[in-house]
Amino acid sequence: MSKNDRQHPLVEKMREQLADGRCGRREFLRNVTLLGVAAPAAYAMAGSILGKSLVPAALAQEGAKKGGTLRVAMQVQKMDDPATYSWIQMSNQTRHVAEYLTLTDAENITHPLLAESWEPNDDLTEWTFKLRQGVKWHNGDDFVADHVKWNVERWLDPALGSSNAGLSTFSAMVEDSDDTKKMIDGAVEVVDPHTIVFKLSKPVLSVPEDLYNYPTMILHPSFKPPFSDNPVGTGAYTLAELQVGQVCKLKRATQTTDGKPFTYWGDEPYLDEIHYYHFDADNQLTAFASGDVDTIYEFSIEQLPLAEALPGQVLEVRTAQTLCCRMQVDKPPFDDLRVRQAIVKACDNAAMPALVFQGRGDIGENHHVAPVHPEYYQLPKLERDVEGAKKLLEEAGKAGLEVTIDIGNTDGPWHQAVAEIMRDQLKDAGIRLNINVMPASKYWEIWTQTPFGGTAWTHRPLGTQVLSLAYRTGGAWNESHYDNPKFNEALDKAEAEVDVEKRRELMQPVEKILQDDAVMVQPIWRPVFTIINDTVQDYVAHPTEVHQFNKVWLSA
Amino acid sequence: MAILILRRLVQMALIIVVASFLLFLIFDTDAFKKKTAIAELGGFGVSSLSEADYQKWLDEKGLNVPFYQRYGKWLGDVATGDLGRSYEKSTAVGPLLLDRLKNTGILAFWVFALMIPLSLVTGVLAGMREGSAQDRTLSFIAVFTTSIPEIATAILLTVIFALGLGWLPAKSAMIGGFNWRQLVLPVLTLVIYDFGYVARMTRASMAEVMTSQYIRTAVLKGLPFRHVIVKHALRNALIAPFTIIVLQLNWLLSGVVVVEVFFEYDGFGKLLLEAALFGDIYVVQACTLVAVVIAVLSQIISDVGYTILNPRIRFA
Amino acid sequence: MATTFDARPAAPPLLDRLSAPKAVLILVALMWVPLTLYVMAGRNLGVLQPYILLPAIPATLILYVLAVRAWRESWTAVIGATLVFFWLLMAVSAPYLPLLDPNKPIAPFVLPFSHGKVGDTFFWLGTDFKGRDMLSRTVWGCQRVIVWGVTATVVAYVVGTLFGLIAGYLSGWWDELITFFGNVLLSFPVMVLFIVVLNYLGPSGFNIVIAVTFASAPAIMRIVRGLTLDIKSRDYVFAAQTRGERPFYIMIFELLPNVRGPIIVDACLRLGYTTVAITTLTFLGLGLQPPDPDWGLMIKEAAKTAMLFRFSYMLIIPALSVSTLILGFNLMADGLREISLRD
Amino acid sequence: MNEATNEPLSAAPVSTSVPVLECRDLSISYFTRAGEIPAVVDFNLKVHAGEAVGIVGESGCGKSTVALAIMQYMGKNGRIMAGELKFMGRDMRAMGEAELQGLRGSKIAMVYQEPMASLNPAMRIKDQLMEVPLHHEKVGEKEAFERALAMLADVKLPDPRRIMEAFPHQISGGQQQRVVIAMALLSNPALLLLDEPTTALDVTVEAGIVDLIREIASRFNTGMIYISHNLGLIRETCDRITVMYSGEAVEDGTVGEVFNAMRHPYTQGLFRSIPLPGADKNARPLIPIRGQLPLPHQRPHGCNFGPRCDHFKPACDAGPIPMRQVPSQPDHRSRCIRFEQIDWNAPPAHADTGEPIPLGPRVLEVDGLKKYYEIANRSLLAMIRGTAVKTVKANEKLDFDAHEAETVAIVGESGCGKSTFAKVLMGLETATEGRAVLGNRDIAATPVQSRKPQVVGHLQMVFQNPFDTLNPSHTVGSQIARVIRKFDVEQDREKVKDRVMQLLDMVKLPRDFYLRRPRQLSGGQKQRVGIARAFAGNPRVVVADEPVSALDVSVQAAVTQLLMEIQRTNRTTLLFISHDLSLVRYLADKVIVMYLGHLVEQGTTDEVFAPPYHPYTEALLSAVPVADTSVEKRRIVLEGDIPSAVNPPPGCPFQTRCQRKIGRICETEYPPLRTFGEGHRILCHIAPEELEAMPPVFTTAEERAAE
Repeated sequence: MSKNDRQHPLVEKMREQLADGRCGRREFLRNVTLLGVAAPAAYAMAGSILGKSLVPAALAQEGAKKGGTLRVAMQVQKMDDPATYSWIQMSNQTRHVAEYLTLTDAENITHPLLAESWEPNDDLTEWTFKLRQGVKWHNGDDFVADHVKWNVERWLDPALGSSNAGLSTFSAMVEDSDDTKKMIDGAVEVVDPHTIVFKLSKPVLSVPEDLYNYPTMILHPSFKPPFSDNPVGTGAYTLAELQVGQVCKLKRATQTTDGKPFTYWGDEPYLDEIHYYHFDADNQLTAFASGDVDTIYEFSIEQLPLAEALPGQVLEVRTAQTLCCRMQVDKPPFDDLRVRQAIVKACDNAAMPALVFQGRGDIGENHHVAPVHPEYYQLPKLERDVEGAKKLLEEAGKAGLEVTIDIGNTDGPWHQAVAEIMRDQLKDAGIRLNINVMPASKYWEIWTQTPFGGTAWTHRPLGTQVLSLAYRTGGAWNESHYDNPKFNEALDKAEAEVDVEKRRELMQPVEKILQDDAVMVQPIWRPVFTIINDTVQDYVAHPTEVHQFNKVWLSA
Repeated sequence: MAILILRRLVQMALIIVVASFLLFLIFDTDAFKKKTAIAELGGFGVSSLSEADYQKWLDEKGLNVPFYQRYGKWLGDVATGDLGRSYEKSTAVGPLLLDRLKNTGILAFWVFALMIPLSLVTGVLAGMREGSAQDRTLSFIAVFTTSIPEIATAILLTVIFALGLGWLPAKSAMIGGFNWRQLVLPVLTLVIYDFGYVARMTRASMAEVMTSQYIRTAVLKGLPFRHVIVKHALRNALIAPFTIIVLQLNWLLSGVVVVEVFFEYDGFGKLLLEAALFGDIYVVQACTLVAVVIAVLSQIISDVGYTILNPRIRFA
Repeated sequence: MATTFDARPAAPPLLDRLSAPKAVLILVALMWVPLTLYVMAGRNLGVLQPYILLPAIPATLILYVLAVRAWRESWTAVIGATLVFFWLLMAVSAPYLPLLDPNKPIAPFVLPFSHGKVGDTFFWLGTDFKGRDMLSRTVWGCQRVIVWGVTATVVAYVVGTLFGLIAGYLSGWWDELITFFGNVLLSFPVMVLFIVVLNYLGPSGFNIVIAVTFASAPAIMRIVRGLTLDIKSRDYVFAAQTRGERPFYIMIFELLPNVRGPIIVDACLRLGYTTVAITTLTFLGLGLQPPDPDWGLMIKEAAKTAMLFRFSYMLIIPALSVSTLILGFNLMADGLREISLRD
Repeated sequence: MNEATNEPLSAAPVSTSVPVLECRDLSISYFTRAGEIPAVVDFNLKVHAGEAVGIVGESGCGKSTVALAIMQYMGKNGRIMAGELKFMGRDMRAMGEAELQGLRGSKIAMVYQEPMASLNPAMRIKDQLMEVPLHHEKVGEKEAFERALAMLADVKLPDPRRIMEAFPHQISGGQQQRVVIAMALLSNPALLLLDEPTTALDVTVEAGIVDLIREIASRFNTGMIYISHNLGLIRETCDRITVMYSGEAVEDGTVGEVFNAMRHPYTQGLFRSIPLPGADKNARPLIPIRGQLPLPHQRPHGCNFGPRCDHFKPACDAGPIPMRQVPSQPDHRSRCIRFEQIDWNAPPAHADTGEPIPLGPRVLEVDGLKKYYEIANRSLLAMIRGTAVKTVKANEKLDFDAHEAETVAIVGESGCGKSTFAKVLMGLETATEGRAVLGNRDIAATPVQSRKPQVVGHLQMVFQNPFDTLNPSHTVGSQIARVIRKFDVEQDREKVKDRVMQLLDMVKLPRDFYLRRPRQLSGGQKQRVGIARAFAGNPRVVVADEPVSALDVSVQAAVTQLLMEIQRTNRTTLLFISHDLSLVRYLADKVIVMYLGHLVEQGTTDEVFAPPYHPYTEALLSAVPVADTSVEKRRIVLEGDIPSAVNPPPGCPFQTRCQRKIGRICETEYPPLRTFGEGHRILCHIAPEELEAMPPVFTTAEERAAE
């Protein structure tokens, strides 16, 4: 694996930081792997520096047994085009059939997968990926660099509408020409069948992360949607049955589509089959309780007491998943900064976790960078300032303000609970908050339009990833219509910095600008929960709730 | 008789045409189509749902064709047995619906198998001696059970038998294949709710017959009470419940929705609700079609049955 | 021999005067209008909001006394009325009862009849998964069910009766047309109709009214049509016809008052059905929307958190509440029928 | 009640044998929410084998309760409180359910008022008949069948085999009643109870049933109890009679004794309030009994009839009145303490005999009026044959006229088209052909909506059913006021109210009825309001459709009298639709007889009631039960039932039942309308001479003496 003859210059620097204690173990691991050091090597590196063995849990498998079927309760959705997937659940159904170039694990460390290794140039604008050799498609073809190129070109085709195009990596591969975005010629260069180079128009740090974004599965060029009709991937499993809304069954791939023996390129997984059974979010835990399944996609915080009372092991993961009660900065009354600031000041984020998440989760700081992010810079704690809020309102001439927030409970009823607590808190500052609750599907119709709405944001491994998606001018999902050149500039700088220490420093202005502009009330970083029964072994819950079952096994 | 059935069938066809036309009209509104598009393209996909994308989606689904043409085509397809494709589940509606109907059919079979004898016996026993303690007790039980909404019955049964005593599974997803134990609670819920209604109707019918003059004639002929009940009263008293029981088929299509959703039983009702919430036009259309056909068929059965059971009409 | 017949002490004349149709109508209006306004207009009432329900409390109590008095011959009706009026009283007096805020999270998962882990609040019925007081939510929860249920039923009746009268009295093409459309609607299973209508219009109280009207009016139309066909051949209708009255006059003044009796019994039953429907729809996510407390909503929310015997109170309390209300309506209908049969 | 006050029954003459049934001091009560309601008090009755006892009385007098008590079938709230009930000397009250079961239907059988309702609609006739021998005599199926078949022949049912296989609704009302009678006779009972067995039937059908009952009595030696409100029927069927009033027997005796020398004021009142065939309205007006029957829990102290009695004296309400034997008539008893004092032959005190009033100009002229209906036949066969639409001829060519202040009676049985004619006249239907001229306007083809308010006001109607005639939801006053305003008699609020009050006075109702609702009124009172409403618009023609047929006899008289009085004063033309020929003879000036939509005879009352008759008129007259022992009538019993108007016979409409059918001509050709005298017309093939040679149906004692 560690065949790369040249180490990125930053790796050495990171080693120094780790040795000095300026950088934590996790950050070290994350950053050196980002820089192309293979994970085992990185662990070994860290172990040698810190003087103890740091073997990740995922690797410590003793007495693992082969065989069995893992039954999972999850919404079973259709599998049309992985590039346009909009639900993690869809990608989970596909994840063991088709694979990514990289793999980000539960600790936010990105490992090689179909890419054996990678290497950026010094200014992070050119990334060279060495692809794994000997990887076979389920139809018997060999996996080559041209396939990757085909995929990237496809993602960048505006006609496809893939959300991948909005990722930093890929948005740095397009140019505007005649009002349409077009891929820059030569942005993807196939050097040889197993080497591919991405040439970016600006420095991007998160290329390996972006390549594990859930719609970036590498498909065979023969692909035609729906995927479920012709499920050709490189994974250890193949799709045996799909009934949307009922069941999705994956079976170990042993044969190619034309009947020849198929061998998975990696270690042989333990499970014979993976079955996803359709259960609504509300019913997954009860399905688990009745013993119908071995594990579930997730359960909500309301169900925690129920889960704790059940036999089995509750798995909790800190994440960067959050609720963003964002205000559209170009719509009255939120076009007035003082109004936004008043609302933010009147809210008490610190009180939230106890009220809505039974004391779990991290307090949000209204800048959309989570403590689990490597580049998180700790700003001074937010203080609630009711008087200040009142004053601001008076200045703005908006005393007795009445605003309405749209809540879709897209991530569970706790959204509504948050809104209700906000209502109580805002009342103290003389602001009247009306809560307009609507079904999730309705909310997704209006989430980019509502002036004031509570939107759920999923976990992304790096803080900058969301910021550039949601707050940069013209960002694909800029729901707040936030438009601040200073912020864009600061963010660019941070994104160009590989050094985590330096980047953290660079994040300070980014966070500060966003926080001061009071674009959102972001009350909490929620944990995610799932549960496994006693037979499930080596199950690692992932912050983005993606399923990585290649190492999971079942005891009798 | 033949003309009656023929008239009914013509009426059914007309109703189906009108009903499906109305549904098409509703589903053809822009708001609805957009909603479906969004639901289908998924939550986060909305951001990229530009007008052009929407048009493309319409194109892809063939929804930009004027709706009367689509309606005509749909009618033609239905006539040839093609019910269209589900947007949400990307499969043909026909087999999907058939599978779910089979599941609901199993449920319905057991509901009827339990409910009919139970309610008829209760109703007859209560109506036989109107006003007696026996009548009052049975009547109260019947009112009581019909008064508890299915959702409440489902809850109580689940709490007692699944959560409390642990005898039965709480959910009926049947993911490990058919399991009769999972069928018990949904069937019980429906039976408990419906039995009271039919029993009350039977009781009313029985009570009315018992006060009729021909029963007096029979008693005053010196016939034993048993004989009066069995030979004179039942025949007349069961005509009305028969039609009511057949019409319960129609009711059941409504009743199963909440039960199937609560117990996660994959049947017709759950399919319908999911499809409606998703905006899965062809599934809703097909479900409605089936529902209307079942409703009208049960109407025909009940009419024909009534005619056969009631000599006053049969030999009119 | 028959002296016991009048042996009962004479009722106070006040109650007699209140039993007059006009007085009862006024009392019903006093109870109903504020409650409806309170639930439908809510905050828009402004300063009136805290006071508007005050006159409804005595009106409800008096109506209860009158109902018990009028129906004392039927135990069934009295029990039914007691249940219904209990919830009516809860609905009108909820703002004035010493209850905790039904929407305020205090301490989650507190079992009934116990104190929370923090503070010394005693929870009679415990708290739900968000830590909101179950007692308070149960009491407040009846407001919307009752108001929307009754409104929907009344609207359905107005529409159904109108069409029934027209179809039954005018016959001919009117009848054919109305009956056909009635049949079209009737051949949709109720829940299918609800789902389609509410899904199209979106979930809200007003749309429930529309959905219930679509679902119930055809059945009501049939009943009224049948009654009309029967009454139409009565001599007093002939008498009106032979003096050249217009069809509209005959429908409103000759027929309508006489179809009233059977309709009231049916209306009580249908109130029960509508309550079931609203609760069920809310449970399915098509009915009333959060955050305000509602029984169906409480069931819906608790259904995924209370699947443990220990927590089942969260499900059982709203389930029993709605059952008692519906039982009340059904018993009232039974009792009224019993009374009408005796006369 | 005090037993000692009763006369010992040993005084009874007749046989020394054990009576089939004996009721002694029987008291029956019902228990309701309002407490105990005594339905029958202190009732005595004896029936011997082969004897027919009639129980007569108005509705609510307890006669049906007695019947059901004898059957020991009182429902769960009825109970025999005291007294003895002996069947063949055995105490029935002491019998268990099983023993009763053995008696019912075998030793005691019953025939009911409504044959249709009394037969199980879902069972074939044979099954219902065969049950009786199968259960009581444990015979085999075959024998049971044979016996049922034989019995059907015995009750003169045509084609018994077909009837055996039929369901009840497939045979006519008269046939149904014969089946019920057959069922009762199957086990050769010792006692037969007949509870108003002919009330639901048409008069000509009734006559047949009455004949049958008489035959049974003589043939089977059965003891019979015949319950009826009709004195005429009792006279024709019974040997003895018990008159009941308000839960008590007030008089009993042989038919001759009671009919000729009644000794109770109520019995006398009853007789005076029914029209007798010989009487007309001007010579012998009906005398109603004043007041109303008291409700069971509102009975007066002492004599129940006291408040309504013309001979009431203070002693009458002192205490319970015993049954006492009439001197020298050992079998005749009366519950009146003053019967010795009363002069039973004195003419009625307030019998105002009126002058015949002169007729005015012609008001209504009906000329060739036809009304055809089209009915759709929805059977597949009819559709294939193209006979899907059938024409029903409800009225075929009616011709007559009516003058001011004249009473024209339209007579006929069910299905004769008299109600259709009324509807056409009122404008609820339009005529298919012909004219109906009111004043100088032809209204036959004008529906009521298109008529001018005055025309509508000039033509009003009194309806048959008192329970239907008023809208139960409105007050009496508002219903009358509506008419006044509608016909623009008055518009001013006060004046309208005054007019309503006047009308209430006119129909002899208290003014405080203004605010009453119909359910607080008795049947007779409702009919009075109906009359007031009809006369509110000062009509020129009033159509009265059987206005008194649903009322009790005593009330009938009052309402009839009232109607005529108002007609006289207002000089209104009255079209009186009725099936009751005695009533018609009593009040009509002109009579029109209809059969199956055809006008078969018309003429003045005297002309129609005397020969020459149309054969149908003759049969109708003969079918009238006569309560006058001095009158003798020729018995003519028609065969079969009235054909359906949908399927009328060819030729003469009456040919299927005609007792004087002359041959094939009747079946093929429509008969000519023959005219006798000035306006007496008869639709018949029979030669005029033969018709004129018919003997009269009724002959009084004097006439017989004169011969």
